[in-house]
Formats: sequence, structure tokens, C-alpha cells
Amino acid sequence: MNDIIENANTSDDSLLIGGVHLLSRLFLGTGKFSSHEIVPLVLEASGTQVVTMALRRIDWKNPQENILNYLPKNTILLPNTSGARTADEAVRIARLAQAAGCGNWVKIEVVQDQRYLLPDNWETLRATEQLVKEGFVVLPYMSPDLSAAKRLQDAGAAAIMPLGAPIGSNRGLQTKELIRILIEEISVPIIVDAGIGRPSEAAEAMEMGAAAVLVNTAIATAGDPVLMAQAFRLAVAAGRLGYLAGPGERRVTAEASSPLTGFLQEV
Amino acid sequence: MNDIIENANTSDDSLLIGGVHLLSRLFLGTGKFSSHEIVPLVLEASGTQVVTMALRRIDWKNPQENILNYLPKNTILLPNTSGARTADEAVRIARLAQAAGCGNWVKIEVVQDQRYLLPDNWETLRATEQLVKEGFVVLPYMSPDLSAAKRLQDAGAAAIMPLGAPIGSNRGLQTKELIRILIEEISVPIIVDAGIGRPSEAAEAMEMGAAAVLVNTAIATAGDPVLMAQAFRLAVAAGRLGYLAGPGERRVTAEASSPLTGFLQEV
Amino acid sequence: MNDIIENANTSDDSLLIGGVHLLSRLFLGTGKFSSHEIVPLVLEASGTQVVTMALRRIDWKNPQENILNYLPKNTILLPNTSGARTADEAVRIARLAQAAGCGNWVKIEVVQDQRYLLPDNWETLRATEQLVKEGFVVLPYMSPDLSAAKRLQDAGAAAIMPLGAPIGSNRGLQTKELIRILIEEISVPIIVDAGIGRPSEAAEAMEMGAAAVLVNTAIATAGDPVLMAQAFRLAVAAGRLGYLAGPGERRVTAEASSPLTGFLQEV
Amino acid sequence: MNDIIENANTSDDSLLIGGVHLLSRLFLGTGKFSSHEIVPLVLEASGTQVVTMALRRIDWKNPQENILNYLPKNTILLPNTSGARTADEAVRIARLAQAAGCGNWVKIEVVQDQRYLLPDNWETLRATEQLVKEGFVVLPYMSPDLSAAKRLQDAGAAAIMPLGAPIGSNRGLQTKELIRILIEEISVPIIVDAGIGRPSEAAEAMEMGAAAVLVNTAIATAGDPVLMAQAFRLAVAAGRLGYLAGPGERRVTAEASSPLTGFLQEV
Amino acid sequence: MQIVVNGEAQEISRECTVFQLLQDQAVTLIAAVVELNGTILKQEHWPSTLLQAGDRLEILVFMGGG
Amino acid sequence: MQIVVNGEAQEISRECTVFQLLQDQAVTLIAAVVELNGTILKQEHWPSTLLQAGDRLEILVFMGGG
Amino acid sequence: MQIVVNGEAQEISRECTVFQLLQDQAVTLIAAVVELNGTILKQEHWPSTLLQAGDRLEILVFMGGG
Amino acid sequence: MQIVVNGEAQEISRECTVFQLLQDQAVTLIAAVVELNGTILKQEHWPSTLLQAGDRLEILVFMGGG
Repeated sequence: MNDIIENANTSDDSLLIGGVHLLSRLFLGTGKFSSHEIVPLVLEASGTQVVTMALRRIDWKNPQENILNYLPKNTILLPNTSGARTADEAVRIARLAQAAGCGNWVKIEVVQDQRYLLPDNWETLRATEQLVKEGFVVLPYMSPDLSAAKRLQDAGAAAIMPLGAPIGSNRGLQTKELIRILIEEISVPIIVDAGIGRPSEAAEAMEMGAAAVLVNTAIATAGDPVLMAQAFRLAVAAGRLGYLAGPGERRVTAEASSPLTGFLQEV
Repeated sequence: MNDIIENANTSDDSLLIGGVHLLSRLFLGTGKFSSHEIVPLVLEASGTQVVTMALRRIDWKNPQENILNYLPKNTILLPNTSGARTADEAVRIARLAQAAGCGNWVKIEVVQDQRYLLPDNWETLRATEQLVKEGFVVLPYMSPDLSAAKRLQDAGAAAIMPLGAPIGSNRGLQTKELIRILIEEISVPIIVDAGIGRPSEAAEAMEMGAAAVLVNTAIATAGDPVLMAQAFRLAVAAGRLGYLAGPGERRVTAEASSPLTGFLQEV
Repeated sequence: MNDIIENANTSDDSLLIGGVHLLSRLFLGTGKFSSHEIVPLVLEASGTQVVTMALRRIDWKNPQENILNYLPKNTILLPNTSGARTADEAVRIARLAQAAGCGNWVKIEVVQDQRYLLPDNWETLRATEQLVKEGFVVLPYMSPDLSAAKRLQDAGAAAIMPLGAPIGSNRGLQTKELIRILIEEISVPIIVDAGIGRPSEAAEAMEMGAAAVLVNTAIATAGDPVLMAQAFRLAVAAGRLGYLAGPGERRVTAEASSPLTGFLQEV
Repeated sequence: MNDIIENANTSDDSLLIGGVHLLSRLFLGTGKFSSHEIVPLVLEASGTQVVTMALRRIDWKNPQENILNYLPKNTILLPNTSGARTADEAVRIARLAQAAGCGNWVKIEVVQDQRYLLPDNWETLRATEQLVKEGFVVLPYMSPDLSAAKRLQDAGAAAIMPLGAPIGSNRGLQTKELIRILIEEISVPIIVDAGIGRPSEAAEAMEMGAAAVLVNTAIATAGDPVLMAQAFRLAVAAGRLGYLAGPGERRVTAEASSPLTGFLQEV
Repeated sequence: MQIVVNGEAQEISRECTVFQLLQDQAVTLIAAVVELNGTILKQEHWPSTLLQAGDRLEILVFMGGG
Repeated sequence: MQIVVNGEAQEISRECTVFQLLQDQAVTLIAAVVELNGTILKQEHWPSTLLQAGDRLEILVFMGGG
Repeated sequence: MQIVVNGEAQEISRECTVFQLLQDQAVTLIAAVVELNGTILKQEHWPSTLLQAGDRLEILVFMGGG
Repeated sequence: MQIVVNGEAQEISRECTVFQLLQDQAVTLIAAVVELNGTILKQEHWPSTLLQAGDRLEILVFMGGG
């Protein structure tokens, strides 16, 4: 198999973001896992190189472990700004994360809607503009809309992360048509974030030409998260290879796989 | 990666058909390739163990090469009965194939409809009954219908191969609901044959609990068949692992991946 | 509105079955209603001309009312053979229904599977052959499969009634692709029976070229069955008109509805 | 039928926009028709009360007829701002249209993207804010996004018009999930504009709870536009009634429509 | 005297016609279908048909169905 | 005397009113919208409005649109 | 002497074995399947099998198929 | 002496450094992020930073997130 994943992961086909050549196109979230201990096993199985986490006030009465202590040293940290309802709050979280030694990558996540946790494209754009100025590598989570994506791109976003379905819904590519258009019209990498619930959905996103996918709930809520992480690793590589290989035409009617001459009809 | 494919392919998870423990759940068709020479490269890349081919009258004026000469020795041969319009013709082809040293596996394919190449479940059942009596390992290609599948199972079919969409259409799991029911209600392995056009579709079939998939056109008509064969190899393993891992629940609304307590709201 | 429904229901566009020109293409089932009393109101609202019912042993201790007493005199009765597990039982029910003065129309329904209530195409064919011989107008409920539909047609079925989804599931046209092919390849009327849960799904079936639809659960389980019956009446007429009007092409990209010259660009 | 459409169109169920109680929930566009002469016939058949048109420089060399001369006096005019690439251009068009005696309704349409004609939600918001201040009844065409819709609502939009698919594509409700969320979370009427290509798709939008639909290409490019207009009239009424009637539950497995006791099993 | 109605043994008085039997259960009012020893018994023959010991009677009715 | 109509320079006779200009093109019959030097010119003022050299005239019309 | 190969009449010399016939077409190299008068003829018997006038020969080969 | 930790008033002894405060809660072990009166306080400055009455301290930590 190695050679195969090579094909998918050689530097020839690496994904360039923030000056880094990524070989894995599977980003992982670390939320909702049953314990901190399982996280490194999941990351290992997934082959991911980019991992997201959140920043929160410590529970002063009984302080919990810091998730960072469970992340392999070589992983790229992608702190998110979850909890932020405005651009200003997102900017503040980004700065704190950087100060905490997380590096300069940040996933912008600005949400007011508490039912579907849909991002606010306006505040997301404002936060992106500010943080790009401050030298961050900004990956905004957004509601798929071409005009918003173009503005984020113009603002200097390193990649655009449209949602496939509401966070944690495991409902896959509900916004497929809009994502397809973003992939076609936007030049920075499109990373499908939120909603992907099955390996096949990750593969489909990659076949459509997505640069990568970010998965969390689908793995964290699986019966066997480590096995599911492996599944997504293979699915993302499969979808990418399928995209590179160039799928055949779809046809309404049938086209014989075997020679159409009957067997002994002529007799 | 090897360890991962192990997980998918250990004997613990092998697929038992005709007394053989298969480690690969990807069956391959050999039709429509640009040349015989590419076939062994595709098979190698796919990791398949079961390969289909067709039997036809030789072109007496300029005899073409026999496809068998291009198949690795250790592959299981699954000659199909394409060209047959009746059970009797299918039985005759099966016997000839066996006499030709192809072993005793056979894919029953009885078709009258020339537009969609949809199989005739009645003739398919008759051919299955006869060939099972003669000791063949019979894998009938069929139009997904529970009553037909139950009869094929009772007749001794080693596996049932419902179509996802018309042969060569590359349109995927158009009959998903009926296949889902077959997987639930039929105890012999369900192998999705025909129609699968994308790696993601193969992965989805496996996630649904299909035992394997048979792919031909999707690989043969790809821009780079060898790369596409690799893509399907990974996709089938991914879908199988996803099935074994147990996917999480789908939800209408969102479920936060990050702690829902706001960031510094309390201030 | 009348003129519109005229267009959909004029004899020019009537549906000919068993020598009768039907103006309404909505068949109704009478099961699952909260009371007998609501049935005539629903039928009236639906504008239906063909109604199904079932035959059962009377509850000898406390005999219930006969549904027939609630059906308008001019409706065509289409007794089903529900409860039958074999062709013989179906034939017996058909004869009893006819003897009971229900006329000579019958909906063949032969089911063994108790989980999805999927019909047995084999037994259905046998019953169809026998009852056609006896002069019945036979409408077989079947699992969509081209080879089975062709046999039913050859056996003299007056129409073919493939399922869209399991009975009572309200899940619509899950078998759309197979139904589309039946409409294309079969010359007798195709009537989509079972599964339709929304007016829009009935309209879609008609747009595809279905001759009619049979609806029961979607109306019986609606919050307001009479209003839902009206909705289906309009939806079936809408879908039929859409089919007759000839829908426009689907396009991947946009095509301006307004003149593409900018407004004052030239300034 | 009249009574039925009554049910759908009584003032009890009228749609209130800009102080007007609309009985028809089908808005019509007037673009792409083969001739001006057919337009009044289509409007008549559709039963619409609200009609859109565009404003353009006259072709000075050979002046064409004004579409207004073909619209029944009692229709509400909804001039669009197509051709506008910025909020300012949209505002200018709106003012000219009003000055031309079109009343004070306006459909905001601001587009830069020429391939998919997707609206610019930012410029659309700015134009909406300005025109509401000037007393217009503003109906913005927008790319479905909750944060944009909330801002448009707060800005005083009389209704929100998200696209189902690119203008003129006839591909239906590609953005279904986002529209579903808008209907749930936004209090002003949601009118699905653009993309609807089949009567069944209009019915589905209404069943989802859309307040109305705006259709143009589907009717203008139909083989028989007048017949298709009738089809959409019925479909919109059907979908609305279906929504009001309250559809039944969807189920994975079957639920018998006929009594489940076998026929004579007990014998 | 014993007969079998819808699969269950039942004791009835001598000289009882099908019509009388059904009338006792008010079944006459609801247009039932009657099968006597495996053959349909038309409604007009109910009054004139005397039940015999051991007769097998099936009484069926139409119910709502899809 | 020169004016600009819909962005194109055009030579017209002196003493020409907007109404006359439009009449020559039969535009008067089709309910056009007229903008004179950036401001709307109501239809009732067309006859009384004399065109001046350098006037910028926009003549617009409603077309089918979605 | 005439035989029928794959449905077409063909003239061959006397004393011709199946092996020789196939060799002439280089078919021997490509593992074909041979049916002689309706029954399979194993490859090992090709050299020893003399063709008779009127023999019906089917020569089949495996091709790519799905 | 009173300070505010994560929005809640808290009584602490004089001469207490940030490091000591955190140590009491074993927070020193878990790589927390500290904001003192609105500005980040680097870890190396914890031991040398004496808390003043009225200081507003925010102590944050990274948690699993998507």
C-alpha cells in the first residue's frame, strides 16, 4: 500500500498552505473524544498533520489536562476561535493562542446562531482581514457563498473552509452544489469543514476537487474512533487519487463491459 | 499504511466465498481497457483477487491474444456468461469456461434488454439452479429485488450481485434503497456489481454493509486507469473500515465539536 | 381553475385502463383512516375515480361496517389481494371480491416479507396469468424490475404498479431510476404505488411520465387528510401538465433571465 | 376545483408582503419568452399577482416594445435590478423604475459573477438598507446564508429570496438544506428564487414552508409555456396545501395500509 | 347442531338458515361476503339456504386497504 | 447642435424638444423612461423641455426579466 | 474436405488434426477453447484428433469482460 | 488581599506570585495561558510576577475542539 499512499502523498501532490507542504489532506478536530488518552492514537491512525483545538477558561476548582500535551510534537496546531460571537473576540483568541506558543495558524470560527452553529460570514471576514495583517495563516470556517469566499480570498485567507452540513450533524455534503462552485471559482485551497460523517463523503469531497477535509465528530462519535480514523485516512487518499486519475463519463444508458457480440448467436 | 489495510484485510475480516477466504473486497472486470498490456498493471494496483472475463468466438481471420495470458497466476477467475440471453446459453458458457481450465466460479449474466443491459432475474435463477447442481460457485448478477434474491439464495448462490446502476453508466448507487434492504434481509454476501463510477460510491456501498464491489468501467474509462485502480483499492478498504468502526448518529441540528461555553462570555 | 384541470383531465388526455377512460390519475387507498366517515370526504376532495380496499374475515363477535357502504356509487372498485402469500391465495381473494359485486378489477398484492412488505414478483406473475385468463382487469403491485414488468405485460396486465418505496414509509421515489426505465421500456401504463409521501413526489412521478399514482398512507396519516387529498389532486394534475408541457433543459451553469447587457455599463 | 384553490388562496392563507395580501404564491419572471404576445397568456394561466421585469437602455436604432404594455393592469410590478454590479447601481435602477411608475416594489439583484450569476450578498445588503430607507418594498435575491439573511431581515427586507440553483439552470433545490434552515430561523417570508425547473420542485419548496416561489426559465423554456404555467399554478397550490395539511411521518420500514391479519391464515 | 364459522366451531339451532344466522349478528346489514363449504353463496340465497351440521362458513367483509 | 443619447453623441436640430426627439423614433408610443442629465424627466414634461447642446439623455425601457 | 469453423464452412486438407488447423492460424499459442461437434476437446487431444468431413468446430477465446 | 480570577473574586495572601497561585491549583503542570489585566503573561515571568490587589487574572487552557 505504501507506494499507493505515496502517489497520493508525494510532494508532487502536496498541499501548500502557509508555506508548508502538507502530505496529508485530512485535518482533524480533537473535540468530543471520550478521553484525552485516545487522541494520540486517533491522530496516529489518521496520518493527519494538522490538528484543531479550542481555548477556554480553566475550571479553576479542578483544572483539567491541557490537550496540547497529547499532540505529537510534529503536528501543526490549528487553534480555532470557537466561542467567539464577533470578529474582535476571534482576534483576541487568536492572539492568546499564538502567545501560548501555538504558532501562527488559526481557524476563524465566529458563530451567533446556537441551533445550527452556522458561521457569520461578515464577522469572519473582518477577523480574517485583521489577523492576516498581523501575520497569521488564516483559515476561515464559512457558510458556502461565492461572494463571501472571494472577499476572504482577497483578504488573504490561506484557505477557505466551507461547511458541508451543520457542525456535528454527520450529514455530509448538503451544500455540494455551492462547494462545487467554490472549487471552480476560487483559487486558494477549499477545505470542506463540518458535516462530513462518513468516509465516502470525505472521498466524494476530494473527488470534487476539494484540497482537504476537516473531520472531527464523525471520528469522535464512531463506535471505534481509531478504526474510523484509519477509514478516513484511506478515504481521503482514495478521493484524491480518484480526482487525479480523472473519472470516466456518466451515461444514462448502459455501455457493455463485455464484447457486445452475442456468444454463439450466429449459430 | 500496511497495518491499516491489515485491519481491513486480516483473515478476521476476510470474505468467505466458495470456500476461499478473500482479503480483497474489490472484484475487477477486464473489459474496455485500451490494451491487454495495461490489465496486469491495473490488477496489481487494485490488489484484487477475483477477476472477471468473457468468452467469445475467436476472430478466425486474425486471432487476438487470450486475456488469460495477462492475469497473474494467483488470481481467482470469474468468467461471466455475458452474451447469454437464456439460462441454457449461460449454462453452456459456464461449462465451456470450466473446461477451459477457469475453475468452477462463474458470474451468471443473462440479458435480453440491449438498451440498459438489465439482467433477466427469471433466467438467471434457472441458470443458477442448474449450475449449483453441477458444483459451480455461482455469483448471479441481478436486478435488485428481494423475492428474486431470496430465491437465488435458496438455489445455492454463493453471493448475490445486484446492480447499482446500468452497466457502464458510472452513475453509482441508484438502487441504494433496494440494495440496503438486500443487505439487511439476505444472509449470503451482497456484492454490488455494475454502475459504480467513483471511489466514493464504492466506499458508500461498503459502509452500507456490502461484502464487496465489482468494478470495471469506472477504472477502464478513467484518464489514468492504474491510478484509479489504486483509488478504488483504498476506497473499498476505507468503506469496509467505516462499516466495522460503526458510524456515529446523523443529526438534524448542530452539535458543537468545541466546548459550548463561550470563550470569555462570563466577563 | 376548472379549465386548467380540464386540460389535465379532458378525454384527450384520459388514461385508458380496462376499457375505461379515467380523467383522474390519482388512485386512492382506504386503509389507516381514523374512521369510515372521513373516507367519502377524502375521496371527494381527491377527485379520484379508482379506490382500493381489502377483504378480510369479519370479526364475528362485533361485526364492523363494510367500507363499501362509504364509497360513492360511481367509483371504480379496485380490491387488493393483501394478506395473500401465494398466487393461489391471491386468486381466491380476487374471485371472492368479484362474487361480492366489486366488478372485475383487481390489484394483485402477494407478500411474504413482513418487514418491508415487498411483493413477490414470481407469485405475482402467476396470479396475474391466471386472473387475466379469467377475464379480470389485473393491476399487479410489483418490485420494479424490467424483466418482471415485461413478463407481467406479456401476461396481460392492464397496468404495472411498481413501488416507489416500502408501503407506508412515506419516503417517495427511492426506486426512481428503475421506474424511469420501466416508463421508457414498458408500453402498458406504469402506476407508481406505495411509498409516495408528499404531493411533490406524486408530481415528480407524473413528470417522469407515470400514467398515475396510487396514494394511501400519505393522506391517511396527514394532519388533515381532506386537505392533503386536495393537495395530491392538484399535485398529480400539476405533474401531468408538466409532463405534457415538456420541461426545459437542465444546465450546469447559469443562463440569464434578464438581458445580459449590463444596465448602463457603456457609460 | 375552485373550492380547493380557495382553501389554498383564501385570505386566511394569504401572503402579506408590503401591506398587500397576496392570494397567489407564484411570482413570475418575464424573461426569455419567444414573444411579448405570449406573456399575458402565461400570466393568465399562472394566476400570478406579482411579475418581474428588467430595465435597460432602449435600442435607439430600432426601439422595441415596452413589456409593461403586456402586463394586466392589476398585477403588482416587481422590477429587478439585474445588470447592477454594485449597490449604487441597484439603487439607481430602483429609483428609475419607481419614477417610471412601477410602484415601490423592487427585487434587488446585484451580480458580479458572470458564470453562475450568483448574487453578491454584501452589495445586496447595502442596497437593501438604502432602498428601505427610501420607502421601497425590498425583496433581495441572495445566496442562501443565515447570517446574510438575518442582516437583510434586520435591514427591513419585506421578504428574502434565496436561490435554489443558478439562474436559468432548471436544477431545482440544490441548496435545500440551507433554505430549510432559513425558513426555520427567519421570520420574514422566504421566497425561493432561481433554479426551480419542475412543478414538483416548486411543490417541494412550498411543502418545506417557503412562502412563495419565483419562476421564469422553467416556464419560458418549456415546450408549451402556457401549459407549464398552469402546471406551476397547481403545483404551488398543491405544495402549500401539503404544508398546511401536515405530512405524515417518514419510516424506514413498511407499515401496512391493509389490515395485517392474513386473509384466511387462521384456517 | 355444530358448524364452523370463520374457523371456529359454533353451536346453532336446527332449521337455521344462513340469513337467520347472520341476522343474529346484524351482519345482514353490512353487505358481507359468504362462502359456504368453499363456494360463494350469493346474498339472494341466504334466506333459502338451510345450514347442515358440519357446514364450514366463511363470512368476509371489505375493510379499508391500500 | 450635439447631445449625447444613451452614451452616443448625436446631432440634432435647434429648438428640439425631448418629445420631438422621441417621436422621431416612435419611442413616444412605448412608455420609455427618460433621464436628462442624471435626473428623471416625467413624461408630461417631454413636450415642454427644450434640449440644450451637451445634454446627456438616457432613454430606458422595461424588458422581460426574471 | 469441408468442415464448419465458428459457423462458417471451410475447406481443409485430408489428414488434418485440430492441432494443425489451429497452428496454421497461430491459435495454438493463445489458449483457445475448442468445441468439436458440441463437446469440449481438451488441449491434450488436439494433436491426436483427426478432423472428419462435416465436423463442426467452435474455437473460443477469453476476452476482457466485466 | 483580593484579586479576580476568571471573573470571580478571590482572597489571596500578600506576597503571592502568579506561579505560587497556579501551583496551589497544580495549574503549573498543564501549560495554561495567563492573561494579567488584559495582557498575556509569558510563563517565564510567572515566578517573578507579584500579584497586586485588584489584579484581574485570566487563566486559560487548550481543550479538545473541532
